[in-house]
Amino acid sequence: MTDAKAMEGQDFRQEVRAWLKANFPPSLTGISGLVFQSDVHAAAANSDFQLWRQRVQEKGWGVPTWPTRFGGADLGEAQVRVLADEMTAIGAFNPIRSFGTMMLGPTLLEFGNEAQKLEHLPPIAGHELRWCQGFSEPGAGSDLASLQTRAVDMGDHWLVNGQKIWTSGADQADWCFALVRTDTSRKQGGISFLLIDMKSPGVEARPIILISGSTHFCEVFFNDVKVPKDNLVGEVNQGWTIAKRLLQHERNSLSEVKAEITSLAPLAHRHVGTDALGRIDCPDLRARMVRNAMRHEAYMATVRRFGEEAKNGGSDSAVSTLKNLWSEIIQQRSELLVEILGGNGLGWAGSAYAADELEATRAWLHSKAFSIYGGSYEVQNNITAKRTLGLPG
Amino acid sequence: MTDAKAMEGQDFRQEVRAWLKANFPPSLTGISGLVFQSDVHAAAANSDFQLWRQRVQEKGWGVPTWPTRFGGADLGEAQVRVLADEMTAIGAFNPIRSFGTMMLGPTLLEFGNEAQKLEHLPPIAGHELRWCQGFSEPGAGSDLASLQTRAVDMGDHWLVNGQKIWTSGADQADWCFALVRTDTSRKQGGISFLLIDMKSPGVEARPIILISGSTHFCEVFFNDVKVPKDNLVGEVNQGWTIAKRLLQHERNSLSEVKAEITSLAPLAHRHVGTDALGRIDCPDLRARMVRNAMRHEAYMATVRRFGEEAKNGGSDSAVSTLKNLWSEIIQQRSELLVEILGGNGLGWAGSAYAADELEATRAWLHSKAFSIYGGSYEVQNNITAKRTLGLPG
Amino acid sequence: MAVLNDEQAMLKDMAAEWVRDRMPVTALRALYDHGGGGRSDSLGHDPAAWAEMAEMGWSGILVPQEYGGSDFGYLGMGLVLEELGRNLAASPLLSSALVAATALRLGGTSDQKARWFPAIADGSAIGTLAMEETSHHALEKTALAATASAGGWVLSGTKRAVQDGMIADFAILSARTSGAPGEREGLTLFLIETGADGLTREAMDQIDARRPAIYTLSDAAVGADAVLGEVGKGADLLDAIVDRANVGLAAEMLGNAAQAFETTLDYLKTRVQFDAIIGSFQALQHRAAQMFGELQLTRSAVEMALTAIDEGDADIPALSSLAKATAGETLHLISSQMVQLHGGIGMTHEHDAGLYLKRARVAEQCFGSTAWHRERWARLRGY
Amino acid sequence: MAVLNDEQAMLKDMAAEWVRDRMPVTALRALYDHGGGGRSDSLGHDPAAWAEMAEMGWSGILVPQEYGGSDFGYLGMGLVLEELGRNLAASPLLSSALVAATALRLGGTSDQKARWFPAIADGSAIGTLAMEETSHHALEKTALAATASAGGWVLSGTKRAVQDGMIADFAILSARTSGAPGEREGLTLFLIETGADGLTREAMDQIDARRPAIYTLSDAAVGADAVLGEVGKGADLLDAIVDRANVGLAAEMLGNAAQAFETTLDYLKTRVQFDAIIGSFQALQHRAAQMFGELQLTRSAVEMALTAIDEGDADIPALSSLAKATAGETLHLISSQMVQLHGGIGMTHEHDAGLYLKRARVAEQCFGSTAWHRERWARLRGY
Repeated sequence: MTDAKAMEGQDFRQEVRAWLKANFPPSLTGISGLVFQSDVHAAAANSDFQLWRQRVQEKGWGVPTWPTRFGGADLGEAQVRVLADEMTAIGAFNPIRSFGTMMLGPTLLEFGNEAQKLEHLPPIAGHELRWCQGFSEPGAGSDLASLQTRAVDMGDHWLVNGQKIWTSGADQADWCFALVRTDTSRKQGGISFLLIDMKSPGVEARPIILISGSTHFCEVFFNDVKVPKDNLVGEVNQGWTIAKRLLQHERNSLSEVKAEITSLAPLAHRHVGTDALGRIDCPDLRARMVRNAMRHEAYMATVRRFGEEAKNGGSDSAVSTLKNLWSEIIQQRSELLVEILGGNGLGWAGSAYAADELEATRAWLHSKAFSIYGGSYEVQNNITAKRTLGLPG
Repeated sequence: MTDAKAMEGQDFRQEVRAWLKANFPPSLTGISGLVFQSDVHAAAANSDFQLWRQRVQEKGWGVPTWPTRFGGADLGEAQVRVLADEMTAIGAFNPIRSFGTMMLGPTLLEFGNEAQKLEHLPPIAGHELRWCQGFSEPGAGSDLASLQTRAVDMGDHWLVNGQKIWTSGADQADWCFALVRTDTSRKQGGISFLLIDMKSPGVEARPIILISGSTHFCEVFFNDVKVPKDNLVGEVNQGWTIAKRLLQHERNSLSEVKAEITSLAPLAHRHVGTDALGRIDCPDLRARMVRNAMRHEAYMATVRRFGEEAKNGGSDSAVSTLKNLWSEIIQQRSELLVEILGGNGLGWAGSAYAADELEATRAWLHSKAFSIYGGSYEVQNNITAKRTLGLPG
Repeated sequence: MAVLNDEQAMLKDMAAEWVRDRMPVTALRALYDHGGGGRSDSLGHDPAAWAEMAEMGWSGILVPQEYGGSDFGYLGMGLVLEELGRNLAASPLLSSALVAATALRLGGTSDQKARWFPAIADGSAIGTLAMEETSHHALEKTALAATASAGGWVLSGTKRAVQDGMIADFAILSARTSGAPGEREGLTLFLIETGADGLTREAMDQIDARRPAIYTLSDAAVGADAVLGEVGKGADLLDAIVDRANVGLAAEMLGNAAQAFETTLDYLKTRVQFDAIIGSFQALQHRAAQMFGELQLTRSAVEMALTAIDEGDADIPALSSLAKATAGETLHLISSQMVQLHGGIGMTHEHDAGLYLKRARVAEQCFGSTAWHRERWARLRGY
Repeated sequence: MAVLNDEQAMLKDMAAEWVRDRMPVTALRALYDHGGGGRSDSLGHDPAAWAEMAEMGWSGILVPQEYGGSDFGYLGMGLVLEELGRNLAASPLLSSALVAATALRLGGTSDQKARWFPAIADGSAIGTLAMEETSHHALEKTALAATASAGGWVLSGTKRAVQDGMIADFAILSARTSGAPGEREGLTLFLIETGADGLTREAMDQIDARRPAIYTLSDAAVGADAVLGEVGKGADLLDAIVDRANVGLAAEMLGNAAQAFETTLDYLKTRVQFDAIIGSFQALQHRAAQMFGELQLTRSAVEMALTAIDEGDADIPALSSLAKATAGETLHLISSQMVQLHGGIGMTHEHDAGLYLKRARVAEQCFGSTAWHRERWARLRGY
């Protein structure tokens, strides 16, 4: 970086710092933005969050790299890093983060036409409309190329029939970006990328009850749904290419989760006890906790390292590797947490269990999805083997 | 079992017990027969062993199920069990056990003609001639069907050319049972089973130095070796069928190893120390030792269970599963033993290390072969998946 | 399978058939509410099914013949528990017919036996063990106080996670008659009826839809004849009971794991992705082979321990911990892989995988976790 | 890879090129005899290669510039060690230029620095650390006695596994000036020349063809100026030296593991069995993917620790143990799989796999085993 550029960076840092100081509501300090992202009611109920979101939106800093005409701030990568650093430093978070900003937005910027961008990007940047992702189908979990949902060209519109599954938040979403089959004679080459208004007649979203009790995921049924021709992104049958790019954004965002490591040791001392040498009083559990925690620490260093390398032009070819390390480490950690709680970690509800115990149990059950969604553990290993390591077949 | 049969069993048990008492040299008590089996010099040097072998040979009890005309004793399965039980009870062992008795013998009994049986079985039963197994080739480790050693029909003899590898004790063997290609147009269907005199002109055995320093395995070269037509076992191109049966015998004998479990705990207490609570003073090492020892105990129970079930007509379909459990548990144990010895477990030779330390190091290096020979870990898993579990492909 | 005699083989076949016909996994599902918790009105089992089990004589397998049982032995009981475990059948068989019956066998007075054995055998009474006070198995941490009184003892304190606690008619309860929490000395076992004055119970809504209970005792009085074994020396007796409880539970876990594996294997043989049956993918084949191997170790460890109990082997403590820990590790692996290999559908409450996963963790933890039993085995074996 | 500055990148490239050209694995093989042991006349390294390394300035990377070094930092040293590790290059770089230099940096007197730093930097003298007395790393077990005398100290006792001990010119040696074995208090570090009267050494024939030594001291006298740091307070200084030694060794192990992995990956891409390139088998693909993941964790842990040392981070002890334990586990896995995936040929002395396996276990054990460092990390992090 030249000195002049560094100076610019310094100036921008001062500006960000001052703005945050003036605008970030202190009541939100240290809260994870995910809380509001995944719970529309919590978001609506918190006036400080509403205020914070509005201020960030006006500044364009929820989607800082987007052009200003789409609701962004047209910042460069270096400035975005400064912004993120400064937010982290004071315990602030991006209140605009959503499926729309993380996945659809970048995709539309790359493949959408100007009209689509103007119609859809500003409401995403303003967090006014919620999007869901209609990719998976009952018969095609990790194998997207087999999808069956049909979109037939009816001249002035597409007629969509079929079923999606594992659609996050579909019951609360305004729009859906979906993969549909527009040519049955080809596999990957017969798929298109369509934007569907969830209020269209014939669309129905039914929540799925997961083993954790969560109803965040839905089945979505399309029965003779009419979709305007303009809602096709890119070319007909170009959907596979677009989806692959979009899934890259998804994988990036999944592996980017940078939660701080909270040591499980104090909890174990409390629940399991301490031996005469000051150790957690269950050697086998302790040994597994230690190994998991060491891997976790090395994993966090890996995320930081990849981040540094990416800033310096490194490749992101190891995203699948990172995701599998992450899911394995976090799933193990969730298991350990429940094991530390012992009998108290096995409750579903009710006064016999403390609230944080019940939360740990649900989180453990939910964690089983980490190695399934966003490309299963097995698919990620296939990708690492073939794409990163160059193994044949 | 009926009462009459049980009585017979009792009578036989008394006979065996009396004979062993009169004939087993007390100096050999508790010694593993493997010592003499794998070291021809040790066997020749021990006069008690020579005596014991001669006595067992005369009795036909080295190959107890074989017909008496081939040097056996024509015993039934129940009697063989009694014999084994009684030997174990007094720390005796079968001094005739060899590649010949365990693998070639049963194969010849099933596929050989009367002349072959009469020629080859008695010297095996008498432990007069040593056999080696010529199956693997440099380009076909676990993939026997790809073997290239050619045997061409020259009218009055076979002309053999090619190379074998991983041939145990070939440099000390008198004969070799080998798989040779007699038809190049078919794969499995073009292989025959041939008995080759190692003293034939054109045969050369070269020991391979393993990472453990062992020279037990050899490369064997066949250069225009003439083999009599009578030395073909079974039909031409039937070799694959015969070899599969023989490998079953090999797998059975590999998974039958019933070494007693010697706890590594006392050694760890000595080398690593003991903490204030009386535990091995290295929690992570201890946790891994405990898990390995528990698996070992469960494995030994599994070997006994399969033995019981086999006696009662159970199938041997899980031999591949057993072999992988065994190799994993024993390899881990070997690693743990070296780890317990610490810096003292890393010597190759010389006075800086104790003899038992050096032995542990060599045994650890040797153990790496357990998951390679007799069908690799990967091949055994394929067999379990397809044959035992019925998975497709 | 262990080599069974004719009667054992017949018992096993009968249990397998009954479980298949009468207790499919949907029977367990009836105990769950729509959202995945236990139904608010649930007893944690199906009384009608329990009555059938008693009718078939299973509740009397460990009751001596003079008290109306069959004294058929722990291996026999293990065979039934394994079959029940296959379909996650919820019943008080383990709590009452194994654990409570064992307590009476090992420590009951003749009066206690005469009163309760016949009722255990015919299923008319359900017994259980009230032992844990903290989140982890640790009998020495017992704080529940038993104070000597004129006519016997007065009990005060709390027990958690009493298995089948809401339906039990009586409990074998550990209490401290001397010493302080943390000491093995000073424990005493009592037989207390759950209807006793001063005993209140609260159901726990557990992930596996069973209904363990919290027992709160406030000056609950029992007679001097309520004691099992020797006053103040209850720890060894309790260990002996828990050893047998663990082997029975391990047999059930073996059944859980075996069925979870077979269900998953069936799925691998039918599910198509990437134009192939997923069971043809080598990575999944090898994982299946590995799980099959772990199942073999588990069956051996469980059957060895069951047999050791029937034979009065001195090594029962170590063999019990070996069985429980081995079953725990295997079930942990297989139940997790059952979810993983079923993919998204395995994550739904509608699918059985989650039910196996939830029951697995409860069983792993009950009567001492896998880690706890590894440590116990290690101490017993001198590590 | 960590983000390097231009000079670091240049150093790394230079090291990579030199190792590739000058130190192929066959260079190590020259230290072995035909049967797999160390050659009887071996020094455990190649003096000519060492001279070249010194010529390139690597031996002075941690020597302050005023003493003729480049003071280039631990990350720089780690880059070179990683490249050397790739081909199992045997040299005293770690022992002398990292460990002995670190001891002088952290505890040396100005006289000691003036005497030895220049010689370390130009390669004319080789230093090492003489610390272990038992089969396991345990500085508190030090029994070697240092008795105060008129002119200084008299040393008696034995040190085992002194790395590069046969070629070292001087050693940093831990001795007990007070207290009893088992105590951390009472240790003192001395700098002793290996030619000193009363010091005899014996080579150890180690599986990795290095030549560590046993040092026997019988009333070996050193001056009062031989002490590093404070008399009786040597434990903390020694820990600090060993922390840095472990990170350097972990960097070398990262190189071992990275190359073992790449060599194995190449084999998977070329070896044909069952009519297919074996690298097309999914079970092997997934194993390769997993090993690649472990390598990522290892690189991160190693580079984080190297950087922490350069930055004087207070967390160096935990980060050092994290690096060593992570590298140890990864190298253990990959070196074992290197043999396994090469099949029979990997079992032969003729193939490189066994050389990586043997070096791996020595490195895993040296300066504290993986298990030892896990425990240390656990204590430091409050487990």
